[in-house]
Amino acid sequence: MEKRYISKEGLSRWFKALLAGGKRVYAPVRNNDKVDFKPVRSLDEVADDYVQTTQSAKSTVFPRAEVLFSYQKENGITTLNDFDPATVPETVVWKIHPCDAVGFIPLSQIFNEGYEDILYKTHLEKTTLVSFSCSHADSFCFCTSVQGGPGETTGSDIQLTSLPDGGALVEILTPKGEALVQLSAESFEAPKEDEDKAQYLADVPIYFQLDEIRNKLKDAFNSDIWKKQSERCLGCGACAFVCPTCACFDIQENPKGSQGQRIRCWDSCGFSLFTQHTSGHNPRAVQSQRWRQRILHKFSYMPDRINIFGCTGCGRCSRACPVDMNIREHLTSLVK
Amino acid sequence: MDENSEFEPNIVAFVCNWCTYAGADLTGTSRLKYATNVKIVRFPCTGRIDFMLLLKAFAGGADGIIVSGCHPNDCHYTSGNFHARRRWMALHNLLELVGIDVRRVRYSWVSAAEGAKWADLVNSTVADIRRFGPYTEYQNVAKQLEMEDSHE
Amino acid sequence: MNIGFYPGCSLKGSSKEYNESVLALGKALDIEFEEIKDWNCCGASSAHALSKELSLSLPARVLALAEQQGLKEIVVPCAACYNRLSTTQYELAQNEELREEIAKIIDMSYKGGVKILNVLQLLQRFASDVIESKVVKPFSHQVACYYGCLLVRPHKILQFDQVENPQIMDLLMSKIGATPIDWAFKTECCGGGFSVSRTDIVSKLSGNLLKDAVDRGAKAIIVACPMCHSNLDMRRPEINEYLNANIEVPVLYITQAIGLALGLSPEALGLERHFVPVSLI
Amino acid sequence: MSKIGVFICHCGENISGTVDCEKVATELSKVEGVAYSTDYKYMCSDPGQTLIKEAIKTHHLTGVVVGSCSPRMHEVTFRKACAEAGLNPYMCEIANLREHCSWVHEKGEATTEKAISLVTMLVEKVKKNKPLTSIQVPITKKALVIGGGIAGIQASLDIANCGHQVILIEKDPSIGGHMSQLSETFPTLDCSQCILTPRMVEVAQHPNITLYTYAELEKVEGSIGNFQATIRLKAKSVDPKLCTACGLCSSKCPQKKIPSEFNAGLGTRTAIYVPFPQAVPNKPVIDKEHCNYYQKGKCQVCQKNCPTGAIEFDKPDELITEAVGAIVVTTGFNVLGTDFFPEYGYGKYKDVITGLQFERLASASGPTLGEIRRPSDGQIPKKIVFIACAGSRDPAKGIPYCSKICCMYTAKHAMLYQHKVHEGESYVFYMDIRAGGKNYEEFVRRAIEEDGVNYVRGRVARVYEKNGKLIVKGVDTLLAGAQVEIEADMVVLATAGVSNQGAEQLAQKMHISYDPYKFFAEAHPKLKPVETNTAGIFLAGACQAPKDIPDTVGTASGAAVKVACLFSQAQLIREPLIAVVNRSGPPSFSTCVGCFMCETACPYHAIEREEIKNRNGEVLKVVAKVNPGLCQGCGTCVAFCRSKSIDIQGYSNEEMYAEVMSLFNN
Amino acid sequence: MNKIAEKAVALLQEGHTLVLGYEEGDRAPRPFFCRQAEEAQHLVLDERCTANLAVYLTKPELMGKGRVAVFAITSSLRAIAQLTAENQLQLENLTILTLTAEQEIKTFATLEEIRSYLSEVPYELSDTEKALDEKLSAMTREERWKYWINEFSRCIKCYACRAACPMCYCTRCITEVNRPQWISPWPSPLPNMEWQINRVMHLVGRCIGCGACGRACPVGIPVDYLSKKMLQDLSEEFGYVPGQAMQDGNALSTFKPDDKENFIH
Repeated sequence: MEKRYISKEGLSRWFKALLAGGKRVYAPVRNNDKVDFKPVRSLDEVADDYVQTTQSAKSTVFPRAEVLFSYQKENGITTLNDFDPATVPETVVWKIHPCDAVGFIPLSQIFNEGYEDILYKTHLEKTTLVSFSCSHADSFCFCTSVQGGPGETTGSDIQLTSLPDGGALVEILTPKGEALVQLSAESFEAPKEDEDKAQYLADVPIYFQLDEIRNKLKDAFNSDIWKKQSERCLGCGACAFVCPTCACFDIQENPKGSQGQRIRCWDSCGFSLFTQHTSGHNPRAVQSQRWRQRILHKFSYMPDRINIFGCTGCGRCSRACPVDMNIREHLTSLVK
Repeated sequence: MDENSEFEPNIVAFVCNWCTYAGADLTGTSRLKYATNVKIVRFPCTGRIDFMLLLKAFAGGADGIIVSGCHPNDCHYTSGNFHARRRWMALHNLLELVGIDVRRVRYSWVSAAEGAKWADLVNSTVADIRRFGPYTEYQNVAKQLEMEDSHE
Repeated sequence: MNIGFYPGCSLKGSSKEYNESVLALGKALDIEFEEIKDWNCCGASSAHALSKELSLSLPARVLALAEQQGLKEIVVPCAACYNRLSTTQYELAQNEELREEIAKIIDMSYKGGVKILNVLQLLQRFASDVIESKVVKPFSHQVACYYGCLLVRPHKILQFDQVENPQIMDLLMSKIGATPIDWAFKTECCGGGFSVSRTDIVSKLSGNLLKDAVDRGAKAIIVACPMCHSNLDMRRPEINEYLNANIEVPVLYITQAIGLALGLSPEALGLERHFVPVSLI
Repeated sequence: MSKIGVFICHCGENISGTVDCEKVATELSKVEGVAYSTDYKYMCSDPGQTLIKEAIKTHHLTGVVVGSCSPRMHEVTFRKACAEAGLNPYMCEIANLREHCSWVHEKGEATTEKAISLVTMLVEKVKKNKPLTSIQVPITKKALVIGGGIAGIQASLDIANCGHQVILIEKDPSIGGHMSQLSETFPTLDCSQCILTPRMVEVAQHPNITLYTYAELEKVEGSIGNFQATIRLKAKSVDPKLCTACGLCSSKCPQKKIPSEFNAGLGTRTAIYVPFPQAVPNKPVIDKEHCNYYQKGKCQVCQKNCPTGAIEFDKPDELITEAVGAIVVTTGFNVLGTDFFPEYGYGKYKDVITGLQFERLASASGPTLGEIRRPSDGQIPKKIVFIACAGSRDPAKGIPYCSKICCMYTAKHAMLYQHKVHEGESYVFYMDIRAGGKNYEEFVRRAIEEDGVNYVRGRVARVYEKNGKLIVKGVDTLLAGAQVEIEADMVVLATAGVSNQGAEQLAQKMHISYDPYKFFAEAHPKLKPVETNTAGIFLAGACQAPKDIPDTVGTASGAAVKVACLFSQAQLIREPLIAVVNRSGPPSFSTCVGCFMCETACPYHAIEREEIKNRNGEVLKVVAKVNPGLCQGCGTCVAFCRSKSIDIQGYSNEEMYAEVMSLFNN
Repeated sequence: MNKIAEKAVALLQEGHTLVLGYEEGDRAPRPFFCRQAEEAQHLVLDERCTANLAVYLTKPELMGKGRVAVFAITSSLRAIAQLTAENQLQLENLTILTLTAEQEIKTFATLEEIRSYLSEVPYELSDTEKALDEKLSAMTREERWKYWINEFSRCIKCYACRAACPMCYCTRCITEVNRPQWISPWPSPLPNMEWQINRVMHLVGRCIGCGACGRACPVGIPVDYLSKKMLQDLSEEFGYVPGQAMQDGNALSTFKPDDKENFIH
């Protein structure tokens, strides 16, 4: 891992270089009181002083809706147009937080477990993650309780730590990252002596021990805590859709006469229809069961099956919840 | 808009079986001529016409829509058209709110005896829509899976 | 209790006694009147025959003034004024354009917030329940309650009493000990505005109703309209000539009759101003 | 996988003249799911229909689209043809290539293109069509007729004579209604009772008619073919089986001063009474309001005097329930509304009377035995004034409509008066003379020309009494609005015809609609004059609006025919194009959430509430259910249902969606 | 112990199995299901409480069979009135309480009481809504279209607006109907708009204007504006006032023969 320093000017020079390279650059953009990742054309579009984007950056590799293939039928002959990797543009995700970057690890595990998902794979390969370490956090953040932290570098290709002078401390973490740096090598200088990024990081308290939670959950399936916790849950999909690791999707048809598309779009285990059978029977008939599924899947099933946790402590679900279902609070209460 | 003078709008008409459909039949038996752009979909009553069908027609590529049924108090089912009128009132207001081009939806009452009125309705609607041009504004958005980023 | 007061021209001239009796009675029943400042003629009996705008503008200004002076209710003793003001009130309420047009003409806007009362409504409101207790000299005569046209017609606009068979005056009179006769001319026309121009018509119309009243034993005619009064009172010679009879039945404003019953002096009620002497006292 | 057959008709030259039918057929053969496509000169002809039938068999078609004339023309024909070939008729749709295409467009590409899409639309729809079977509702072949006036009598007899059972209920002690009160009838001047009473007797004796007098409708449940009517039999206090109608009870009854309804208040009756001599049934009832025993607890004179001991006091009303298949409402009207005109002095002056009262005066069975004598002093009026439109056609007085019968009966009254009082003078104040009807105008002319009735066109301002005379002040608009004053001995008001008391409540009991004046509303003012919006309930007579006798009898027979038609079928067969609420297994049973807004939207009260219970009978859910007998298939509920739980067969969401979207497939 | 808590304890002792109220949350008070007396001290009720608790009353699995008491804020009362009119609530199993302007706990015995109480509290748009209203009505039609499509393009189809709405109690939403698929399930700009148009149309004459949908939207689309604006524009036409539900149907299931038709040619 190489360290560099980049000045304020250097940053904007480098950013221009990224765009000049024809890359699609996603960065946090403000819209009223919400900040979210959008394609940007210049550095000044990028939002400042916010704690967290409403949604994670996962849509850059796992779009909300994507065509798997399209078809048309003429005089009895059907022609199929499969997904074409060439159509996926080189992408840079700028100013992603560590808790977001690390989310790509579980995502990749899910999409590649047993079968390699071409679409996901292509997107990821063509995406470079430039993370910024967190200088501030809020009460919803709990990355430190789930093996992460404000300076966590896992998942990132490059991590920047903003410095008071407007420049940044640069950690080049992967060849992808290196390649990105090469687009404007001259902008990077040697880092100052014993520059320690820790001093610039936000302080995120540890609320619980992850293993405790996991053990607790082993035989919690029939516990009535789920009922209690989920009572006020409205069963919307907000938590799942803003989550960096939620990967549930639905496959839908978009027919138009003798032609059409097959589309993959986001889905949520919070929806009552998610497990509904054609017969009308629903194994997860009530919200408490769906809430249980959400917690168990992230903190028990995933570690059991693909030995990774399904939560990065970004706190988005809690922020997005209309009725304030605070996941950190609920997890803590499990072990209290 | 002159460049649209050649443009042939795609218009769908939602009509009730008892008044307007019969009225259009009369237009035929009276051999009155009108533009070919309008295709009629027959419903038992205007009360049956689902507002979603209007939206779907636009999404599908319609440039204009005609909705027509029995005059007030003439409804074969006594009050279907009254219910429809309320529904349209609300829909009209809402479409206006979200900026859908309501000029492209033409509501009318055409009785079974008003063959000529039907011909006029069709012709004037076609003329209007020709003037407005194709409803690309809507159709483009309909094609998008993701919002194309606008950076003007 | 403070209530707006629109005398109108008649009460300041030909029927002073009406004005006097209204005010006197007001005092006796402690109703405080506040005369509308700078009021003008309502245009009755002629304006509406000449120009619609004029016939509406004149009353509109009066109403606007009342509204400006913060009056919620005004009493209009003259039936003709009452009729014109109410009509204007109605017309303006119906038609916004008209409202604006008139507002331009009178250069004042009227929101329509003033309630218009005729004398009977006033008495019904403030007198009917106290009156009996206050009677000192019961007015124990057979009387013909004569409403005329302007007080009750058009019903669509005035919405006052039963249009063809009004009762309120009869009711008030019986409260002061009088016996209202049952007769057919309650709401017949007296000749109204023709008082000066076509006396012949007046004497015929007024004559017929006067005769019927007398035939049915009326000892007094009770009115609530200056025009009816002057026709029945001032035109008595012509009437008698037409009927070729000598009818001497007096004509009293209801305010005068009640005034008498409440013990007010004939002078205070202006009774001496009548042409036909009021012999009942 | 659907196999659709497409059949394009040339209609001789009518379609092929401007539409390239061959091209339409070939283009359609390319459409997904079309198994067979052809064109032919005359599809509706025998060979044409055979062509379709053959194709259905040989190509195992699952659906058929015929591109021809308007479905309003031949839909039935082609659906029948399909049925004969074993294809469900509702799998056949018609594309309107003639009225909606070839006849309204010039020859050319565009026209053919339109024809192609018109047919394609129906192909897409038919793919989604579901086979439907017509609905069959069992019918109880027994009718309920409510109201025993001439309308009810006529309807009952007609239905009964068709061989069906009839239950006739009448709220009064006798049938006969207003007609029994009339003297002579216009325009023929034949005696009302002479023509009515035989019918009344016929009703009483008819084997198919069950007559309940002094009875009222309590409630109605069910729907066309199967109503449950609960009828209240008011206690008569007289056992009709024992009573011999000797009349002793009435003669002994101490209560003698009760104004007689039959004589419109001009005569009196006793508390135990037979309303009129020709009453059917001719048995007395006790009017509890006026009976000393019921009011004061003692008397019972009638009981003491009754030779057969038929008097039965304190017997409660009886409730019976009858199953009927159809209901005819003939509750008639009323003549009231004298209070509109206080200035006419009705009630104040004895000799100001209503038209109905005059009928009684002129009637041989009336209080004066047919002599015209004024109520006040029994004198024969020398001068009589009739005031027409005393309440009608006058919005200011509450009733804007024309009561229709007044012009005629007023002319009749004047005529009768002139016939009975030769030296008499009669005046009629009128607005217009409305004498539309067979021999009506002639009748009025006769009154004027032969009998010298004075017709004054103008309204009456006031009637007042002066030394024994009624002064009628009015205007004669034909004399330049001159004021006229007539010193009359009697004044007759042609008061407005108004709906019967309780009409509103009755309508609500039966879920039939009524107009602002509480007259019952027809299903269609022109084309369904005796039907109501509630299938199986029919109207006749003056309960719809004031009617004269011929009109009343006409509608009565009309309603009777409707009932007879209904009863002529073994079962009620209805097109299956009606709404249905979806059903599924537990736990949801239906996606309907039971907001029942559809119930309020339905013009036919066809939406019912179904309770879904578990084994222990606990209600799990209440969901909507469509009564197939009542639903007329307008589909208003369908467009209205938020969860799309209610759908209409033949125009289902899927079908209409497919039809519309087919326009935008390429 | 505050008086809300005291009341709750009393209610539970009276045999209520659940008291529905609010407890302190991370940002503002949040819904709280109080089933034991010892939990009662968590209950709060003040102007910070905005969530519409009526949304829970139509969920049998939460309400259970027992008697339920609910501390209702004004908007919840409006919802309760409307839900009752739509046959979704049996008031006899419900105890409805509110905190009056005088900070008194008021218990409602009948729907009529609720309606008359509500008739005292007029409904109107908030200032922020008025601001948005002005902003939008200043726009041209094309600008409005751009504005809304841009807003809806951010929608992620999480259906929080639906979930939070007390009037969206359908067990199968039209978005879950797939024969035909009225509304595409994926979150694309147009289907998103179609969904909102549906939602608002379905709320005509029913929306009680609580704004729950708007508050629930995680991406901050002002969806509540649409239904509230409709409420405003049509209430006079349809004679509908939030909380004063028509007893014989709703704005779209009823009609006036003389409804305005100036938009019909």
